[in-house]
Amino acid sequence: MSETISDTFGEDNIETQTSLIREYTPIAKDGLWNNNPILVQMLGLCPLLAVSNSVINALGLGLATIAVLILSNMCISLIRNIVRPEIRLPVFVIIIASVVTAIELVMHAYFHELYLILGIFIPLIVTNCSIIARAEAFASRNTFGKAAFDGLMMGLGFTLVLVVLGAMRELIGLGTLFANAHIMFGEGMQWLTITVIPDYHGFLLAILPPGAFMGLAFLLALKNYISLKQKAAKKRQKSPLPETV
Amino acid sequence: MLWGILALIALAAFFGLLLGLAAIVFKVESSPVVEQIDALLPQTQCGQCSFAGCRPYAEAIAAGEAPINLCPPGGEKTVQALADLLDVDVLPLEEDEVLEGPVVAVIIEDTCIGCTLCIQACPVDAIVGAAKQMHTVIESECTGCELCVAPCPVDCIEMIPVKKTISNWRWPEPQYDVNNEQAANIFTTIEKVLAESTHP
Amino acid sequence: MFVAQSSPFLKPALSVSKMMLVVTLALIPGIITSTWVFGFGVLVNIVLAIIFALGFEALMLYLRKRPIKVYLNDKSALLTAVLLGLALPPLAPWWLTLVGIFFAIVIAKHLYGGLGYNPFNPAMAAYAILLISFPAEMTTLWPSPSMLAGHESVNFLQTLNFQLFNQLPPSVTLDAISYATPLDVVRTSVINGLASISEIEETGKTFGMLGGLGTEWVNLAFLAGGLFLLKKGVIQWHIPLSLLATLGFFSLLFGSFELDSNPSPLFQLFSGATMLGAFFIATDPVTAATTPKGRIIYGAGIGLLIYIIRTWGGYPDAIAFSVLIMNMCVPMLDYYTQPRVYGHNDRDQQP
Amino acid sequence: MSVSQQLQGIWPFPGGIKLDGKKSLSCQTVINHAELPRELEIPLSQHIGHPAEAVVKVGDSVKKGQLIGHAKGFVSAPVHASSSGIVTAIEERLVPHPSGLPALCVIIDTDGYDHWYDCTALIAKNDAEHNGLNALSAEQITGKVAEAGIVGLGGALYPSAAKLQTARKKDSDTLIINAAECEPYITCDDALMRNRPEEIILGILLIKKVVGAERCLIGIEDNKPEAWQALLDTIQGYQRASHEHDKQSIEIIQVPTRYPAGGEKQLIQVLTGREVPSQGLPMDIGIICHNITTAAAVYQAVYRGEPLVSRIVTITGGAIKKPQNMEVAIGTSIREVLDQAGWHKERVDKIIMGGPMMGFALPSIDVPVTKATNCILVSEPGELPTPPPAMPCIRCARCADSCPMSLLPQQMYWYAKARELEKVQDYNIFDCIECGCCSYSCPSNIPLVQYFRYAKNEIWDDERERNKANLARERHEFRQERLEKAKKAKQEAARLRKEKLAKKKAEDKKNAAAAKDGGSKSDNKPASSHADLIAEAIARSKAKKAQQQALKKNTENLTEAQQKQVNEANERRKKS
Amino acid sequence: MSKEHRAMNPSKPQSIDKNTLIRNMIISAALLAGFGGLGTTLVVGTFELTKDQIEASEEANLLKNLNNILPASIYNNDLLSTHIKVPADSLLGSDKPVNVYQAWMDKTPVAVAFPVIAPDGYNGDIHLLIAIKASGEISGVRVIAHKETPGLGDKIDINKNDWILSFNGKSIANPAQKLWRVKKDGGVFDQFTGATITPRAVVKAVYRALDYYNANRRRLFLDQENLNKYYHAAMRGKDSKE
Amino acid sequence: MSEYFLLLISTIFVNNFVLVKFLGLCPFMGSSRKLEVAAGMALATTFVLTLSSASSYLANQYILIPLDIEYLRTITFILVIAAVVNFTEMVVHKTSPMLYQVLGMFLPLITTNCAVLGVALLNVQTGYNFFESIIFGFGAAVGFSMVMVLFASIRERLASADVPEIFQGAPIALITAGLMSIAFLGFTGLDKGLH
Ligand SMILES: Cc1cc2nc3c(=O)[nH]c(=O)nc-3n(C[C@H](O)[C@H](O)[C@H](O)COP(=O)(O)O)c2cc1C
Ligand SMILES: Cc1cc2nc3c(=O)[nH]c(=O)nc-3n(C[C@H](O)[C@H](O)[C@H](O)COP(=O)(O)O)c2cc1C
Ligand SMILES: Cc1cc2nc3c(=O)[nH]c(=O)nc-3n(C[C@H](O)[C@H](O)[C@H](O)COP(=O)(O)O)c2cc1C
Ligand SMILES: Cc1cc2nc3c(=O)[nH]c(=O)nc-3n(C[C@H](O)[C@H](O)[C@H](O)CO)c2cc1C
Ligand code: SF4
Ligand code: SF4
Ligand code: SF4
Ligand code: SF4
Ligand code: FES
Repeated sequence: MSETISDTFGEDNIETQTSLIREYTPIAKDGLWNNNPILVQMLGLCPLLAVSNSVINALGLGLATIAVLILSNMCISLIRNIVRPEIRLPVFVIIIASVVTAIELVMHAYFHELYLILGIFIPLIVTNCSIIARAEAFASRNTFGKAAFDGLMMGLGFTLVLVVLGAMRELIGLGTLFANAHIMFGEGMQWLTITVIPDYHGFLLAILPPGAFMGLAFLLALKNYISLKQKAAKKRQKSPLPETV
Repeated sequence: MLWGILALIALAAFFGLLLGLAAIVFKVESSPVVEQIDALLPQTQCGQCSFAGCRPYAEAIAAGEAPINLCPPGGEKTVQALADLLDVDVLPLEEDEVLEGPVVAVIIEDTCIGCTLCIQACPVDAIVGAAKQMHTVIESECTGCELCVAPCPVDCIEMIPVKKTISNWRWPEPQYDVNNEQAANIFTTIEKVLAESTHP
Repeated sequence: MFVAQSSPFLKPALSVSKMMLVVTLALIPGIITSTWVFGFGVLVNIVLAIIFALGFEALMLYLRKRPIKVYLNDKSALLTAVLLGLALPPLAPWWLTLVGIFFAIVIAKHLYGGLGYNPFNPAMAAYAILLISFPAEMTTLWPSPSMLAGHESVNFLQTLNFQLFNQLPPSVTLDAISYATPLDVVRTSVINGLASISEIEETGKTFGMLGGLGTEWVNLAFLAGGLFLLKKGVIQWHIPLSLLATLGFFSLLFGSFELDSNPSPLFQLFSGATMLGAFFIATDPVTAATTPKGRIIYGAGIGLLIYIIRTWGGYPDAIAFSVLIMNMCVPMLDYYTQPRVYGHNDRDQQP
Repeated sequence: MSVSQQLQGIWPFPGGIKLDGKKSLSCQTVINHAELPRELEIPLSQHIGHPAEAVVKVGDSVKKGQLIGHAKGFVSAPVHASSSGIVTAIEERLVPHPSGLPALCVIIDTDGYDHWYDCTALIAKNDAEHNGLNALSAEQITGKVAEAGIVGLGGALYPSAAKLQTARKKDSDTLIINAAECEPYITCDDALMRNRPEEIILGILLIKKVVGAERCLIGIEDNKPEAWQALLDTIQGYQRASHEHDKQSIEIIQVPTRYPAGGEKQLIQVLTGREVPSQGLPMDIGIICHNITTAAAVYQAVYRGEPLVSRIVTITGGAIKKPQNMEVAIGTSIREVLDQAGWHKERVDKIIMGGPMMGFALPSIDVPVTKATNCILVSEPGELPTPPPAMPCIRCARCADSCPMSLLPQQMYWYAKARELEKVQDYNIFDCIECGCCSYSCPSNIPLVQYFRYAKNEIWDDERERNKANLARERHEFRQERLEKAKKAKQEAARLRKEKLAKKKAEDKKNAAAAKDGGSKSDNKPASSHADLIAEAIARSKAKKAQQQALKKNTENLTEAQQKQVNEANERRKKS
Repeated sequence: MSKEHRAMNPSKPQSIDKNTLIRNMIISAALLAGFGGLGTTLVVGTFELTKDQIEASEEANLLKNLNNILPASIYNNDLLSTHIKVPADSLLGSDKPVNVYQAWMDKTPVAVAFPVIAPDGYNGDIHLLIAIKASGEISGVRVIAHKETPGLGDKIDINKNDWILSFNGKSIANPAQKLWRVKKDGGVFDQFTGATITPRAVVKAVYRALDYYNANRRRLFLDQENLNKYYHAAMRGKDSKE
Repeated sequence: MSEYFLLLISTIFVNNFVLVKFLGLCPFMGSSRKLEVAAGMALATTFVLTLSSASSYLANQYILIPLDIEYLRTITFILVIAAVVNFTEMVVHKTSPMLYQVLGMFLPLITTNCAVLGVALLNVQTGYNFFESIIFGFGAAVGFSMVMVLFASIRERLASADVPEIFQGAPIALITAGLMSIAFLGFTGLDKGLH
C-alpha cells in the first residue's frame, strides 16, 4: 500500500498552483476518506476505543494526535535521507516519543483535567500504530511540506472518526453532547454541553467497552455502505459507455 | 537535567551499537514468499497480469508492487489463495469477464502450413512438429494461454473447451439452498427429464 | 440441463422447524410454573418478546433479501424470544424486552448471517447486554413468589398496566411486591459477609425445599421439560449432565470446607435459571460445542463458571455470562476434541 | 468346516442409522428371467479403471459370452456380449451415470438365439466334492476370473482379479463375505442366497483358495433369516460331505441391522474388531472382502466357464406393479426391464439406480443395465420426497453422531462450502465412504454427501492442475534455457556466416522483415487474404529454414504417449 | 501493512567481516545517540518551560477538589501546604499513612480533610475524601474513586446524583448512632433502587471517619513534628507497658 | 502468594488488556484473521510483554528515579523496549532458528504495540514492585494471548458465515470483540470476591 502512495506523489515538484492542488488533494482525500487511518487502515484503535466515550475526550486526544502527527512527520521527513534502514524504526520511535512527551508536558501544564482523564493514553500516542505507519509509509519518502500536510490530514481523519464515535457513544449512552466542555475550553464554556434527550434513561452499553467495539463496527459498516453505493454508482455510469482502451 | 540528556544519549548509543551489530549478524534471505506465491499462480505464463510470466508477477506481489488480483487465468480461487497466504483482504478480480472452463488449443491439421510460428509463441513447448511438418498440440501440456493463436498466419489454431466426459465429470457444488431463488426449480428439472423420457 | 441430485434420497422426519417447535413445547411446563410462581408478567414478557422477535426477524430478512416465510417458519426466533422472555424479570417494562430482542435478533443473530452462523447465544447475549446496561431494572423487578407470606397479588391487567405504562394500582407499591431473588440474597449477604447461610436460613424467606424459595418449582418444571427433550433425542445428554455435575460437584467440594458461606449443591441446582440453562440454553446447537468430548468440556466449563461467578463474582446468577464465555471457546473446543476417525491412530489425530 | 452362528464377538461400529428396510416389497423366493431385448447396449467401461477397448467392429456377428472389449491394463476388466447377434454400432450412448453424459458402447442387434460362445469350464461342479478344487491352481482361478470380466458386484466395481492377486501377494488370513445388503429396498443378494446357496459357497471356496485365507466370515444382517438359513444348511452339507483333512472354516455371522453395516470397513470392524487403516486397504490388515454376488460370479466362471453377462436386479419401488428380482442380460435397456416388471408410468416420481442411500437418480430410462445395476428403484410421489431446500447448518452435530467413520461432516461442509480445500482434507474427507448417513440425519436438509463429492472432486482437480502447473513451469524454464542456448548458438552462427557468406546479406534482411511482420500480426485480419498469407508464410518459412536448424527441435524429449500423439498427427496428415 | 513490511524486509546479506561490523555499529550508535540526544533535549526543554505551570496546575486541581468540601471562605491558611501524615488506622480503611489537610482561620483550627476507604463496596473499595469541621460536623464528602456497577451503585458519584450531599451537616451524634444507616436498615440515609450495598458501605465509612475524628480530634491539628513526638511517646508507652 | 494469584486473575480476566483496557488492539484486529498467525503473535507478545515489563521496571528504578528524570519515562521505556525486542530477535535467531521461524516475523511488530508500552507505564503508575511487575506483564500477556487466539478461532469460523455485505470483515470482527467484551464483564468483581 505504501508503495502505491509514494508512487502517486513522486518527488518532482513543479511549483505551479494546479500541480500543487493536484498533489495535495489526493493527500487530503487519502487522510480523510480513502486511506483513513481508522476506517481503512484499522490502526490506532486503542486510543480510539478508549477515549471515545465522550466528545470532549475524543476531541482532546484527537487534537493531541494531530499535533504529534504533524510534528513527527515533519521531523522524519527532514531526516529521511540520513537514517540507515536498520535503525530506522528506533529513530522514528525516539522522535515520536520526544514529540509526544513534549505535548504531554504541555497538556499537563495547561489542560490539567483533560490530562488526568486521558491519562495513560497520552503517552501511548507513541505507540499509536497510525503514527509510526505514517512515518514509515509517507514521511520517510516525501518532502517536508507534503509530510506535514499528510500529518494534518491523517490526524484530521483520525480525529474526525474519534469525535464522531465519541458523539455517538455519548449521545446514546448519556443523551448529552459536549459534556464537561469546561475541561477543554475552560470554565466559561460549560454552556456548550447540550442535553439532547432530556430525562434519558441512559444506555450504559454505549459507554462501556463493548459499546466502543460495536460503535466502531457500525461506523465501519456505514463506510462500507457508502463505498459500495459509490462503486455501484460508478459502475452504472460506466456501463453504458463503450469500452475504450 | 543535563544528566537526563546524557543518560538517554548513553542508552541510545548502547542501543545503536546493538542494532549495528544486529544489522550485520542478521541475514534476511531472499524471501521464500516468492516461491510460495509462485506456487499458487497457475503457471499459464500468459502475461495477462502485465508481467513477463508468472514468476515475475510473484516477485512483484512479494515486493508489494502489485495487487493480488491481476491473474485472470487463476480466477477467484487464486486471489483467495493469495489473500490467505499473505493475510490480506480478498480483492475482486480486475477482469470483468469470467473464463468459462478450461480450454486447450487445437491445430486444424488441414490448414496448418508448418510455419513453426506457434511453436515459438508457446511458452511451455506444448506444440510439436518440425518446420513444414504438420504441427500438433499436446493436449496434456497446453495451458490454454492462447498465445499461439495470434501468431498463426493461417488462423488454424482454435481454442476449444476441454471435452466433458464421464471421466473428467465432476460433482457440481450443490445449489439447492433456501437462499438460492432458483432452488425450488432445480430438481423439478430432473423430474421433468424423467417424465420426458418416460413418455417419449 | 440435467442436474444431478446426490444420494441419499431418504430423509428423516425431523426438520429444524420441528426441532425448534419441540423445544418450545418442552418449555411449556416451565412457563406455566413460572407464571404460577412469579405472576402474569412472565406471560406478558414472552408474548411481547415473540411479537418483537418475529418483527425484527422479518425486517432483517427483508433487508438481507432472504426468503422471509421460510426463515420465519424455522421458529428459531420464536424460541429465542421465549427464552429471553423467561429470563427477563417478570415485571420488565416493554421497552426492556424490545431492546433485548433487538440485540438478540439483529446484532447477535442477523449481523452474523442469521440462523446457524451466530457464535454467541442470541438470547444470552441480549440478556447480558441488558444486565450491564440496565442493572437496576434487571435486578429489582422480580415479584415475590406467590407462596411467600404477605404477598400482594397483582392481577393480569394490573401487571400489563405496569409493564406497558409503568402504572401500579394506588394501593400497591413496587417495594411491596418485589423481592430479592434467593441467589441475590446469597450473593449480597454471604459474599459481603453480612450473614451466614444458617442466618439466612432462619429468616425462612430464601430457601425452599430444594433450592431457592419459589425458583425450585420452576427449575423442576424445566428439568421435566429437559428430560422430555432428551427422550425425544433433540438434545444429547453430554452438556446438561456435565454442567449440572460440575456445578454440583464444586458446590459440594467447597461447601464441605466452608459450610456457612456456601449454599448447598441442591440450592445451586434448583435456584435461578440453572435447569433452564442446562437443558435449553447451554444446549443451543448453534452456539455449543459439537463433538462428544467437546460437549462435555463445554458443559463442565459452564458449570464451573456458574459456580465461580455465583460464588466470587459480581453477578448473582451467571448462566448468561458463563454461556457466552464458553461460546467463545467453542471453535477451539471443536478443533481440539475431534473424535478419532476410523482407521487413524491416536497419534495422527491432529487435524 | 466348523459352523457356528456366533463364535465371534460383535464389535459395533459408531454412528450409523436405523432404516426402514422396505425389503418385503421385492422379497420373493423366485428370480424371474427378463426377456432378451432386441438391442443390447453394452458400455465398454463398467468398472473402475481403464475402459476396455473394443475388439469387434461394426458388422461383426458375436455370440453370447464372446469377448467384445478387452481389458487395458492391470486395473481393468473385459466386456462380453450378453447375447448373440450383430454389432451395429460402436458409439457414444447415454449410460447410467449421475452426470448424464454419454460413453462409448457396443450396440448389438440380438438374433434371439442366445447362442453361447464356446466357453470352457475349469472343473465340473461335482468335482468340487472330490479333488477338483485341489487340482486347480490359484493362477488358473484368477486367470479365469479376469477373463470372465468379474468386477466387485457389491458396488465398488473394482476388477476382482486384480483384487485377488493383490490379496494373494499380501498373505491375507481372513476372507470376509459381505452378505449384509444393508440398503433399504434392495433384495438381489437375499434372493441369490436363497436360491443359489451352493454356487455362493463354491465361489467362496474358490476365492478362499486363491487368497490363501485361513478362515472365512460371512456377515449377514439379522433381517434375512431365510437367506441365513439357506447358507447355513449348505455349509453344513458341505461340511458333512468333505473329508476331515479338507475341513474348511466358514462361519456365517448375523450382524445387527443398522445401515451401513454392509460397508466394507464397517463389516470388517463388526466381524473382526480390526480397522482398515486410513487410505489403506483391507489387505493391509490381512483381510479381503467380497460380495456374495461376486462369489457366485466366480463360481460361474470357474465351474461353467461363463463370463459375467447377466446379473440379478431388484426392481422395486412404489410405482412398480410387482416388485421382484430379475436376472437381466447386461446391456438391456432399463425401459424394457421396467416394462416387463410392469410399472405405473403416471405415478413415477424418481427412478434411481441402486438403493435410496447410495444410488443415483437416472438421467433417462433409455440406459442399459450394467454390471453395477443391483437395483432399479422407481418411487411414487411421497415415497422418496425431494427435501425442501437446504437451510443453514445449525451445528446440531447429528451428522457427526451418525457418521460411521467418526468424521465431522459439518466441519467438512463448512470448509467445502468456503472452498477451503486444505481444511477439508485436514478433517479427513478422504475417509468419507459417502454412505449418506450424515445427509440423512441433517435436520437442515443439507446435501452433505454432495458437498463431499464436490470437494473431493475439486481436490483432485486442484491436484491435477497443480501438477500441470508444475509441469508448465518446468517446461517454461526449460524453454527459456533452450532459447537462451539457441540464441547464443545463432549469434555464433550468424557471426560465422557473416564472415564467410557476405553475399547472403540480402536474404538476411528479408528474414528480419518477415520476423517483424509475424510478430505484429493483428488477430482480426480479414479472412479473404488467407491465400496470400499462406503463400507469404510459406515463403517466410523457407527463408527461415536456416534459423530453424539453430532452433533445436523441441520434439526430442517427449514421452511415449506424446510421441505417439505426434506420430498419429503426422499419419493423419499423410492420409489427407 | 505488516505483511508488506515483512515481505520488504531490508536485507543486508554481506559476509560478516570485522571492520564493517565495527564501523556499522559505530555509525548506528552515533546516529541513534544523536537522535536520542536531540529528542531528549526537546523534552527537557519543554519540561523546563512547563515545570512551574505543571506544579501550579496540580495544586490548583487539588485545591479545587478540597474546596468542594471545604468552602474557601471558612479558612485562610495555605491549605495545601498545611498537611500532616497520620499513621494507618483501620477506621480509615487504609493500611498506609494518610494525609490530613488542616484548615485554619488565623490561629483557630477550623476543619480537617482526609481520605477514607470504604472496603465493602459491591465491587471493591470506594475511596472517599471527607472534610470535618472542628465542631465534628461534616463539611462535605466526595467519592474519588470506585468500581461500583455503573447505573446502580455509581449514584454515589456527585456527577450522577446529589446523594452524597446528604452527609453535609451531619455529625456523630446527629443523627443518633442507630440511625446512621440506610433507610432500608432503619436509618435516615436513602438507598438507591436496587442497590443497597453501596450506600450502606459509604454510610458506614463516613461514620467510621467521624468516629476516627472524634477519637483523634486533638492530634489531627498538631503539626507533623509534634505529631511524630506524640506517636513516639505512645509507642514507647506501649513498649514499656509490655 | 495469594496476592500474586489475585493479581494474575485480575489482569487476565477482570481487567483484560484487550477487551477491558483497550490496549494492543491493532494486532488484535490485524493479526487475527488466521489462527496460526494469531497464535504466533500471541506467543511473541507473551514473551516481550513479560520481558519489557521487567526491564522497564529496572530502567525506572535504577535510571529514572535516581536521576530524577521521571518525565523522560516514555522515551526511555520505548527505547528499552525496542532494544529488548531487537536483542531478543538476535538471540533467538542465533540460538534457535526453529523458534525464530515462529516468532521472528512478529517481534518487530510488537515494538509498536500499545500493550507493551502500556504495561510499562501502568506498572509505574500503580507502583508495583519488581515481582509484581513481572506478574502483571505476564498476566497481561496471557490475557492478550488468550483473547487473541479465541478471537482468531471465532473469526476463522466467521469466514464462512453468511454475514451481510457491509458487515463483512472488520465490522463483524468488531461486533464479535464487543460480544467477547460483554462476556468478559461476567468476571467483574472476581478480584474482590476472591479476596
Ligand atoms: C426460574 C428462574 C429463577 C430465577 N431466579 C433468579 C434469582 O434468584 N436471582 C437472579 O438474579 N436472577 C434470577 N433469575 C434470572 C436468572 O437468574 C437469570 O438471570 C435469567 O434467568 C437468565 O439469565 P441468566 O441465564 O444469566 O441467568 C431467575 C430466572 C428464572 C427463569
Ligand atoms: C456405505 C456402503 C454400504 C455398502 N453396502 C454394501 C452391502 O450392503 N453389500 C455389499 O455387498 N457391499 C456393500 N458395500 C460395498 C462394500 O464396501 C465393498 O465394496 C464390497 O463388499 C466389496 O466386495 P466386492 O468387491 O465383491 O464388491 C457398501 C459400501 C459402502 C460404502
Ligand atoms: C450486576 C449487578 C450489579 C450490582 N451492582 C451493585 C452495586 O454496585 N451496588 C449495590 O449496592 N448493589 C448492586 N447490585 C444489587 C445487589 O445485587 C442487591 O440487589 C442490592 O444491593 C441489595 O438490594 P436490596 O437490599 O435493596 O434488595 C448489583 C446487582 C447486580 C445483579
Ligand atoms: C435445543 C435448543 C436450544 C436452543 N437454545 C437457544 C438459546 O439458548 N438461545 C437462543 O437464542 N436460541 C436458542 N435456540 C434456538 C436457535 O438455535 C437459536 O436461535 C440460534 O442460535 C439462532 O441462530 C435453541 C434451539 C435448540 C434446538
Ligand atoms: S496472468 Fe497469471 S497465468 Fe498469466 S502470466 Fe500472469 S500469473 Fe501467469
Ligand atoms: S499450445 Fe497455445 S494455448 Fe496451449 S500452451 Fe501453447 S501457446 Fe498456450
Ligand atoms: S457420507 Fe461420509 S461423512 Fe457422511 S456419514 Fe457417511 S462417512 Fe460420514
Ligand atoms: S446435521 Fe446438518 S445441521 Fe446438523 S450439524 Fe450436521 S450439517 Fe449441520
Ligand atoms: S493503537 Fe494500540 S496497538 Fe495500535
